[in-house]
Amino acid sequence: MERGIRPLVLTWLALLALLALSAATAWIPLGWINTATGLAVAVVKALLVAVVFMRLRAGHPLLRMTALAGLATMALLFLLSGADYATRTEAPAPWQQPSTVAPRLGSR
Amino acid sequence: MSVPFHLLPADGAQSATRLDSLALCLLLLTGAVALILLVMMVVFCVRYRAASPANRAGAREKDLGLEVAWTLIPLLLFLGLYAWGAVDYAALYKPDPAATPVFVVAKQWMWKAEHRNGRREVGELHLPLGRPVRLVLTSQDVIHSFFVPDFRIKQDAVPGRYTSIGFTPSKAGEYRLYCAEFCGTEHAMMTGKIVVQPPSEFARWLAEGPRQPGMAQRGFALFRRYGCSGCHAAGSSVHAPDLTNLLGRRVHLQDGRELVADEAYVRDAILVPRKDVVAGYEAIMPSFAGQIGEEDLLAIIEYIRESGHDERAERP
Amino acid sequence: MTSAQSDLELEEKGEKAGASYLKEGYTLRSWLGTKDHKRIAILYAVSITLFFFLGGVAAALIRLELATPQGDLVSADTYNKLFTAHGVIMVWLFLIPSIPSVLGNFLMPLMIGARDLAFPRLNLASWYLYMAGGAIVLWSLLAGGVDTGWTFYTPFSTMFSNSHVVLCLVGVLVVGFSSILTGLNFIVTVHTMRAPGMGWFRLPLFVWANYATSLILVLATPVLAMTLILVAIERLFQVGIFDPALGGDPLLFQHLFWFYSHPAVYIMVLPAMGVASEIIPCYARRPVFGYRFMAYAILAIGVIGFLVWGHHMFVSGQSVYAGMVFSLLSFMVAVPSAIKVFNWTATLYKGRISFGAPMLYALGFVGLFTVGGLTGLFLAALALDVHLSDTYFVVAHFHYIMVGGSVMAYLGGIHFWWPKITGRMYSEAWGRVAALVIFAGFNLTFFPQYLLGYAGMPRRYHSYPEEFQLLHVLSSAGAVLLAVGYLLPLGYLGWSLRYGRKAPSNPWQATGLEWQTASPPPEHNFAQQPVVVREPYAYASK
Amino acid sequence: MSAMDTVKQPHAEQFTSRAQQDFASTFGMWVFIASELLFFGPLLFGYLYLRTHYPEASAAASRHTDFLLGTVNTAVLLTSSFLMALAGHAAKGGRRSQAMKLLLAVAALGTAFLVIKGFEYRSEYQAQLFPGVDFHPQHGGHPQEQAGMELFFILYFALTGLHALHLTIGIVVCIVLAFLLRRPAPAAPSGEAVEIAGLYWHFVDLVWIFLYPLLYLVGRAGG
Ligand code: HEA
Ligand code: HEA
Ligand code: HEC
Ligand code: CUA
Ligand SMILES: [Cu+2]
Repeated sequence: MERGIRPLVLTWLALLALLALSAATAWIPLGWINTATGLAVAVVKALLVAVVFMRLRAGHPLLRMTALAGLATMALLFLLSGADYATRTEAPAPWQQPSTVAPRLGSR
Repeated sequence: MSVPFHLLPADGAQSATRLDSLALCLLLLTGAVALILLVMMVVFCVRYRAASPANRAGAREKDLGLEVAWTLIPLLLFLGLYAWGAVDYAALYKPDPAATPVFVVAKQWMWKAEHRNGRREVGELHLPLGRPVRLVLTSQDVIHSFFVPDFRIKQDAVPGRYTSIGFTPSKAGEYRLYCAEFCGTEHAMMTGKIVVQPPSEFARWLAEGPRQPGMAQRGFALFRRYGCSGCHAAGSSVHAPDLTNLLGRRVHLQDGRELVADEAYVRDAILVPRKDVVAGYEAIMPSFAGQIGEEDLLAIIEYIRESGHDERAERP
Repeated sequence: MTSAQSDLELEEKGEKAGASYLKEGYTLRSWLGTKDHKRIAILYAVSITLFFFLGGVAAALIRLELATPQGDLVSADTYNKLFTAHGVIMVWLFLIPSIPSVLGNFLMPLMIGARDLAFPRLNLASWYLYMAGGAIVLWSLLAGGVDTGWTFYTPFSTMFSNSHVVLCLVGVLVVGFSSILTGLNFIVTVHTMRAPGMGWFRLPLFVWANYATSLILVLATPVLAMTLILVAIERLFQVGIFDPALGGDPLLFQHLFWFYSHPAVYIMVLPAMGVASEIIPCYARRPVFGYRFMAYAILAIGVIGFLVWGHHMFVSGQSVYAGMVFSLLSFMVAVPSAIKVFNWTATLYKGRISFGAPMLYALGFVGLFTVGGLTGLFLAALALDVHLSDTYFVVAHFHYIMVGGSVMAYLGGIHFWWPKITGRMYSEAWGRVAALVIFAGFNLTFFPQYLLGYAGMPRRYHSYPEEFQLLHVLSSAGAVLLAVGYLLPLGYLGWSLRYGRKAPSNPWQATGLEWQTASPPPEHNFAQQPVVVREPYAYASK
Repeated sequence: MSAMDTVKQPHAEQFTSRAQQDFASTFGMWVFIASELLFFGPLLFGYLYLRTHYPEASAAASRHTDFLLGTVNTAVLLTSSFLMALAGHAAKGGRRSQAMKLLLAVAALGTAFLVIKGFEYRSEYQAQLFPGVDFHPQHGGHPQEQAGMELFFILYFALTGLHALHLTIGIVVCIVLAFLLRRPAPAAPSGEAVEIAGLYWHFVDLVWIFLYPLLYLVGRAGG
């Protein structure tokens, strides 16, 4: 195997192994930990793809900063909107009876 | 005919005065800053106009000390303003146990209100002078906003949930009520009148008018009709908690949480019973979501509240 | 080197560099198919001017209706459609693309010494997207209009409005993609195509401002796009995550909408700050005071601007704690704005100030932005916003910044770079008169609205109680003056195109790279690759 | 970024060197990817809203998705990404015909993914899982739970649909690139172009990597 290809092949194998791992753990009843492991595995997989396939490790630092900027902005959306949901005492009113929602056909 | 004209809204509620002082303070501060800036700009523009022979020696391109100063000083002032605004804001939303709840339901394009004894009104709201009031708002269709400039309060009425805001009317009289969130064609016509009366007059007003069964009374009837009493009545064979005196009581939940039962909790208990299961009971209570209308729900809650206030209240 | 001397040299170089970009071709095709950033800027200039006057006509009708308390001129429905059209056109079709797409497009490559933007074809594509989006929005208006307000709040927009919401959304969406592509182009250009010697801290502040704006365009606009798609889905198929009747949450929409739309207000003001930072040093003959602080402040506004969107939701039923966080952050974002205002003022100190039309516009911008910004503090103070939210106080606040601030700065920029763009000098006297008329008309229109708002006049009202009439009449009168003020430049700038004096390459003795090439510049901007050896704003007040 | 003219290759006239152009293009693609990421933001935040407000309903709904096909598809996509990386590697090394074949293989895997996804959509439609069109899952609970399930499926279709749209674009890009690679040397796309297309492809893969646990694995273990 050519030297440049080795890391690519290894990454691919690792990705498939991680896929098997997350598919398998999903069937073990662990409560919220299921979602957490699923996401953790996804993060590892994503890092592998980004770092090896997308050459982030070898690439210019600017590229890493760009990727981070995207992630950071997303994190802001989740954090601050989440802060509202986490601290809101929502008093749900009864659901609207379907009859109060007049059927509309959208824009003509 | 003289054109009515006021520059400032009247002070119709206790919080209004506080709020005006915040506004005044901000006005003075920002006014002073704006004025200083304006004066400096004008002075510089005149003194250093191209034709002026003024001395320009020693002009600097930067001055770290100065710049840090005019970064930090506004920052500190801002923190103060922030704190003031935040404290007053929190006060509007802190539930006051002594406050009289008034239920307001908005719909395109009118305001409906219901008092605790069941007296209802449309497009008007009567309130007692000097008593803390807590509005509980919801909407049947789109978002509306309950706005009384003379009280300096505004709160959106959001469909699907309750929002609330508290205040204390401080002056008898009539005030304008507006809808402040755009809600469709007649948004501008969705106005109303707030009538603040001395408590005795208000009590008289409450008592007269179209007599409907009191809210709690109606709630009691509904409590039977929806079959709640089947499980929750004292003599029921189903193992379900006693609801007497529930509001304000500390409740222990199955998952270990502990909370104080308020309206929100009771609503949840009725609509999404599986969300907060009471410790020691099975989650067998069916959800009544989509079955109990929103006014009925308020009535049932009122009934549960009353049953606590008054032990003589009819017990199922 | 002294500027006079360099002028001469450069004049010659410019001649050698070839014909001006305006003479590249005269056919319609040579314009509509151009990849030259300067020509694309002209395309944008023409189209946004069109949209500005369209939005202005809607504003004129609004003011006319509000001259009397009764809703007598137009029906309530029409009124609602008018202010929606006004808001949508002014925000998405005029102000967001105004400075970045016109002046930014024209000047960014010139200012950093590049031959063009990094992706010229993409640049043209974004103009086409912009026009397509604009056309769709116009179509939705012609088909009968939209009555949701520019904010498209759910569930009104998804379930209750009977107007052409989806069409309008699609138009805004398409314009959004145009913004994203423009932003992407600017970011890549600034990072990769600076001339030798053009370090980050030698960039003109205008470039910094457009760079920060581009970050917002690229990172915030897609959120709006997806949100609008979700609204369209909900409206068309009656399924979705915003309507409580379907199990959704209307506040979710508000969060997502303002996640874009608050940063968007900085899209509208940052480039204006950039323009002011070019004009003021030039007319004060002084380097801009505290250059580095100014650059950092621009970035800070761009970044902190992402954290404050919840201040539009203080009375919406958002959690009280979230409200407090957003309020605190809103005050924080005012700090870098304060730095900018103070530094502009300090730039005047010990200058050698002359008052050409661009300078009048720039000073107007600083003053009106300050007033608008300071009243933003009233809105950010939680308890006060409970009273002021959704009243004319808010309307006055944002018009002070967007019209008094950004539009003033845009006009200032147009005057300042007019010689560079067109190769002609405009009439200085007329320019000054227009600036003063606009300033006066503007204040007369919008200052009364602060009073109206504090007195309790809600916004988006088609009719109102009589006690507000006096102030409304003042405001409407101001709008007439303002309209005259906006029509003036159309006249004398148009006139100068044909009869104006020929412009030298550097009529204001300014220091930016863009002044070192011919007016108007040749196709690829510079005869030879410029090398930067000076700090920015190397003015000496001699 | 200038004066790095190591390789004398033609470059577009706005640039001063090929290296500058290549870097600008790569960087441009990354900025685009960052922007694309935010495009998914509202949907993902909507998903968080769903999971926190309707935990059981979303688990119940997730159990209605096709675990097997979803997993197979993930493997298909991961493999396609691997081949894409190989293609970029080959193109950079100047092995153009190899790169061309790999690109076609990537496109084929992408198409396979879409076909499988199509089957999934069909059976979901038949199982009355399509929101808005008589949504009626089997073993759906009480009305409120049904509403939560419907929300889940809105997000499911929106997320996977958006992903499929991106994938389709990616497939077209691969095929076009493969064709262009057949042209003789100077006119053919550079290795960098293949790598840049690869960035896009990998991004589409990245999105799926997260969609897989979020949409297919929730609540598998019980409920
Ligand atoms: C270009 C547009 C623009 C800009 C730059 C801003 C800037 C700011 N805005 Fe504004 N805003 C809008 C456009 C803009 N806004 C629009 C369009 C709306 C309404 C949307 C709608 O509902 O339709 C709105 C609404 C709006 C609201 C919601 C009102 C409501 O609906 O309830 C709030 C609340 O906090 C707010 C606050 C602020 C603040 C704190 C700033 C700050 O960034 C301002 C900072 C600047 C300064 C503060 C001035 C300079 C500083 C000094 C001179 C310092 C010295 C001062 C002291 C020491 C006191 N804005
Ligand atoms: C860049 C943004 C921008 C700009 C430039 C303007 C410009 C103007 N706006 Fe606008 N405005 C908004 C953005 C903007 N606005 C937004 C976002 C809203 C909120 C919408 C919503 O609630 O959804 C709003 C809402 C809004 C309202 C509140 C409506 C309501 O809540 O009921 C009003 C009312 O006075 C108003 C007035 C004006 C006026 C008088 C101008 C003037 O500056 C315009 C001057 C220009 C002209 C007048 C055109 C030129 C002249 C002619 C074409 C000749 C004919 C004219 C006459 C005969 C008078 N605007
Ligand atoms: C099938 C029997 C049943 C019916 C019918 C029923 N409930 Fe319940 N309810 C229960 C049980 C069991 C619990 C305790 C477990 C839980 O919290 O879910 C409960 C809990 C509650 C609580 C929370 C009590 C606490 O102490 O915190 C409230 C409030 C309540 N029910 C109100 C109602 C109302 C109002 C109705 C009628 C509209 C109703 N219930 C109908 C069985 C029932
Ligand atoms: Cu109700 Cu506006
Ligand atoms: Cu804002």
